[in-house]
Amino acid sequence: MEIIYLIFILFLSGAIATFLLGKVSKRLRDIAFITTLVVPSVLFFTQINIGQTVDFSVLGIHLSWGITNFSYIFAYIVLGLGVLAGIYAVAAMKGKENLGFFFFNYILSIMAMMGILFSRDLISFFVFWEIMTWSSYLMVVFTGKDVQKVGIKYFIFSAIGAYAMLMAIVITYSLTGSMMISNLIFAFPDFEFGMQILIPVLLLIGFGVKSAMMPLHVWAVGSYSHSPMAYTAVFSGALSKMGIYGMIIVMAGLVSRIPEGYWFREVIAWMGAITAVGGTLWAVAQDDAKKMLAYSSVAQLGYIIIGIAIGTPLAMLASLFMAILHGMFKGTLFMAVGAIEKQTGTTNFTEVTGLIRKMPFTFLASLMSIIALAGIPPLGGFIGKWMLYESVIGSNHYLLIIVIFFSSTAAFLYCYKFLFGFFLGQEEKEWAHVKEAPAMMVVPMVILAIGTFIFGVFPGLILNPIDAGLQELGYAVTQGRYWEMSVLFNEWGDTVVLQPILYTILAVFVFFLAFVLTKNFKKTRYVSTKDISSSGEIPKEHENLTFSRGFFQPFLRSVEPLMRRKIDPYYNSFGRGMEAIFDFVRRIYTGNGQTYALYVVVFALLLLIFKDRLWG
Amino acid sequence: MDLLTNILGAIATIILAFVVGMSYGGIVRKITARVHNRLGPPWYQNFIDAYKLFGKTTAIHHGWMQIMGPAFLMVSSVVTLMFVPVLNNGGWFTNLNFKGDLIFLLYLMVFGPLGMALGAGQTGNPNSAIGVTRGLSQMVGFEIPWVMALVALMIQFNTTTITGLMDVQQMSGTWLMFSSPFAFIAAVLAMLGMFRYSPFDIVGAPTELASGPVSENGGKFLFTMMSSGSIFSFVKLTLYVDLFMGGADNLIILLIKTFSIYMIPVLYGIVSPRYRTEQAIRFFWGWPLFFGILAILYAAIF
Amino acid sequence: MKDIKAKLTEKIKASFDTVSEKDYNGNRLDFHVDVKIIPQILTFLKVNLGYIHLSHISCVDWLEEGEFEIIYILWSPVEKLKVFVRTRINREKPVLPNIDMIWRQANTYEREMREMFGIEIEGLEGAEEFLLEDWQEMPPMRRDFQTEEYAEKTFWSREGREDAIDVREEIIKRSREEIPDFAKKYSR
Amino acid sequence: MINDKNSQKIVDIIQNWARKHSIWVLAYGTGCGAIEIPPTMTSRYDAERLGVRGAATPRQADVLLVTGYLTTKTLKRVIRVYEQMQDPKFVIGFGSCTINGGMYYDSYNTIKLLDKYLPVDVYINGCMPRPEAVLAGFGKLQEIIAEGRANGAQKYKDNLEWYKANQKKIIPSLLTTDYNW
Repeated sequence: MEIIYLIFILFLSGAIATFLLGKVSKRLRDIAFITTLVVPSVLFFTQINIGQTVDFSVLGIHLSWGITNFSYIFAYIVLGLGVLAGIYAVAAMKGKENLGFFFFNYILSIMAMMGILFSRDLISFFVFWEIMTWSSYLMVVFTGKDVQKVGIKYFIFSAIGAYAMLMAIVITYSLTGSMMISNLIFAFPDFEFGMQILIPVLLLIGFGVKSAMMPLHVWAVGSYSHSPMAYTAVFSGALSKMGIYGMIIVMAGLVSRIPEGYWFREVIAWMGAITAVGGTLWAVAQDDAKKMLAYSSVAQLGYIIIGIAIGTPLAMLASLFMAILHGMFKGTLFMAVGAIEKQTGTTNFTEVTGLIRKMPFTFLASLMSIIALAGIPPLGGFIGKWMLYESVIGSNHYLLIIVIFFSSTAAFLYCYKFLFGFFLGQEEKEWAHVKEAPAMMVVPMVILAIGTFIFGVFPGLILNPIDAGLQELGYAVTQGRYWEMSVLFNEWGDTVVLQPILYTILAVFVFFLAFVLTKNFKKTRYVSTKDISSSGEIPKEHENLTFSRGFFQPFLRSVEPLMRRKIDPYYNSFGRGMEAIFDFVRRIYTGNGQTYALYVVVFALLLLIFKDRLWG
Repeated sequence: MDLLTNILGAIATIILAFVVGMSYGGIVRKITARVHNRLGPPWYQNFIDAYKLFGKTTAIHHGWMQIMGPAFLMVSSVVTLMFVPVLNNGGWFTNLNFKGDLIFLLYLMVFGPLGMALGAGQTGNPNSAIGVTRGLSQMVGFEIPWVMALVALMIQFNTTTITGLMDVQQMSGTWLMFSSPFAFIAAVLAMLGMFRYSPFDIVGAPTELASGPVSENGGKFLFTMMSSGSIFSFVKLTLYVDLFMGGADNLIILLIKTFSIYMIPVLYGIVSPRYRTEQAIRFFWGWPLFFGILAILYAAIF
Repeated sequence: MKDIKAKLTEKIKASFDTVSEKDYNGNRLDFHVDVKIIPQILTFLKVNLGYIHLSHISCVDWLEEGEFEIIYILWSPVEKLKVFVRTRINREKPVLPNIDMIWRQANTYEREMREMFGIEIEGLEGAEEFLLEDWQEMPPMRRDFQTEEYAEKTFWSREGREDAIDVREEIIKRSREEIPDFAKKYSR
Repeated sequence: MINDKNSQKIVDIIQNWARKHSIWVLAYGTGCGAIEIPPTMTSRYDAERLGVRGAATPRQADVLLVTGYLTTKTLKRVIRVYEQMQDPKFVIGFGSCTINGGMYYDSYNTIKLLDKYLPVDVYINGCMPRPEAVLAGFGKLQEIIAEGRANGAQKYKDNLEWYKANQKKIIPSLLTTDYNW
């Protein structure tokens, strides 16, 4: 039997087995869950060869599954994050009800993502896409608390995306007579102009919904913040990258091959830029960590979309690198929020403070992820940002670079807010009992955080497979031109050499600590955060001095004109308008037989009058 | 060059930056005093202060992040210093000049303030956190015209490295402040915020915030912050000189150029009261932004 | 002004019978009332007669008579008239009704009175210390509290000050001048 | 710190010289004396030429300047501020209120002698002392710092129980300190 089938059979049977075992024993269920995630992943990374395909036909339509260099990049995110977040989920969701269903859905969405990566034809792509949408929808409404609106929003947008995609698939089939993605790409330049615009637009609506591109991002914040945090790590880290995966195929495979593609790409790039700025500013304004990270995810996906839209080899490298790193650090951050939620019961910055000494490993993982998110060297996030900036400058997008810079500078604000809100500030008596999260939750976070560090110094480890994937999309070899194992180059040959940076930083750190601190450090001792210079006043136990409300109010007041425009009211008014239209339409059906008879007569008359026009 | 020369050169650079930065700080205090019609402290007052702070005991801390805060700041300023060319021909001060570019430098400069902000946060003093939020907000303000100026230079001369831009000036014999004047104006206006003299000293406003982020730090912590601050101001000044004033051939010229450019924020600051945070942000999104756009248009057209 | 005062007195007397008034020149009028009707008369003045502003609550220690006198000073912005509502309570067991539901700011005065004179206010919120911290002696504003003695006992004087030279006399002695008449009045 | 100048080590001499020329003052403006600080610091008297400079928080300060009378309530805060300062630290008692109670000699809530509660290195007499007197006081402090005689902090450490007993006598609710320097 083909190993590809085996993977999917294992996923499916494992999902069902987990669900059923959940009725019998919790321990067995957990073991089955992790086994189901680990075994296919090991099989995938050891047994699957790139280029190996299986072909079969269903109802006379030729289908094909197989992994390519390009989809292999995304398999790293899906399986790596899937397994780690799965291990985390077992500990994080302990004690919750209906867990068998949760695990079932979890495995199903991992399987669906792998299916999307395996699909070489549009039909199976679409089927897996729908499985992914449905399983993630069930996860969004899993907690069951005030999720109706959120769930409906996600569902409606997914449905719009799915219909758009289905339409594109039908058009493709009618034009090419084949369902293969490669055929579409091959035949695309010969389509007529309208189709050349329509198909990418329809597909981009489908993918843009998943990758939360402005103006299709409306569902993202609610869904990310309402699904269980263990799943949100996958939801934001991996599942949104499926949209990116599709977008890259559309932009690189279709749009870049037509002459009008330039303007198309400009529009997408600016939409990505607006996504980035809006997401960042709204993230700064949030007081809830889940919502903040959700908006931040939207913003980060905006950067990735910009890179894809620009489409130079360096930009593509940047986008794919950022996609992988975003999965890692945003996964870690969502996991950290989940750990804090589990230990304290809330995710609001205004309520939780001073956890650094209670949860040091969570803090460390969050710190590294935040540094990566902010794009500060020597962690991995910097590589992606650097390449993105260089590609944007190199491709002469002068104003775009300012917008990106603005949003990435503003990102420091919410980065600091995240760390300060939870971990720093006054240590409160209310949270004195809080302990570090269980090891099963901490270890995945720390592994991912260390990963961002390693990839920050040796980006070649990721850029190598990305390079292979890009070659498949028709780009030339970029190794040696844009990157080496730990050296980066831009369009003009300017370099950043990463290793000496790391060594210098470490050397100065060590020197500093040895020189300044050890000498007198034995005498230095810890005092509580109540012992601060508050004008001689001694804060009482119940007095919380932490500054956490209205954190960036002056800044938000300054950017208030930018934030005044929100897309939601437009959708709302659109929804109300549709309601009014349907209400009007409903009035036609009066329920009176006489009225219907009148309609028939009127219709017949109209037919008579316009007969000539219609058939003439 | 072998490793030993590199290390010695690096140490020489650090000492130079420390001495110059501290002396400039003292001279600024002197100048401020003279403008106030006072005698003022001697120019070496900052060295005395630093030595005294170093000699003070550091009896308490609020946790390991507070200890790491100054370390982050020191690391950031020293490592940034390594990447900024001090002299045109390099020589002893070459260090890591050719291993990073401007965008890398921009991000490296954030590393220290972020760590410092974390250290300030751990102390639990609300004033520290308020100071940090103000600083971050102001940074978003001045970063826009500053980056616009840099991008204008980059696209005008097709290079993103400092050494590349210095070579351009050497080759043409014209300083970039004359060949791309709008970028220079935008960068100088951004510099007002970068040096945090008044009216942009909203971060450590002593009367409102009790010196803001450093309010819980005394003794060796404060010494570290003070000296890295001095090194950092030297780095920024040298960066401006390298980018816009053709670099420097020897140390004397370096001192003259850096000092003259340093006087812009200082003299502007002495006579100005303090802005509120919104006012500071809006200042940078007014004329500086306009000049930044002009600079980019100038660079794109010519 | 006379008319206003007469009208006011009339109105008050109509509602409360145990009130005696005393007129002063200018815009001031005093009422001596019983402590029991304090909340009623203040409410009446505020709600019905427009004396909406409580300027002050004052307390006087009549040590010799064994009583505290509490004075509520009200002001009407319409009639431009100050009304002093005076009441006397026993000094041994001073109890006063709480009026901070009528004026919120009365709370501050009442807490101060409680601490400084030891007057118990019925149902006053805010049990914690207000102005004094860790006070264990008699309330310090009572007249039988010996301030100087307490200060000598609690706070050290500087050594070498036992002779307690009067500075003025000493200065004059040294400068060999006469004590001026105005200064004699103040010298011990 | 060492009392006798002759027995100072060379390191101590240098450090004391630096301390002498860099006095960061935390002015605890409790009483009327606070108004004398602005003229001392600004252009007329310019204390900055002596290295005197304001410090914003006790953590950074060297000198605690108690400007005027101290009620028992403020004394509690002043003690806390003093204990938050880092060694080496000095106290200047400013105005006659800190010496003998001044015009508040018979008040029920104002201390008379600061030295019983905190180790005062230098007193500045006067009600109010004019800026010249303040400068003279700083000069005296510099002098004794250079000679190594400004050992108030050491005195406080050595006689901690006595000081604490005095403080507790008038402030019973003073938190038992968790400072051990």
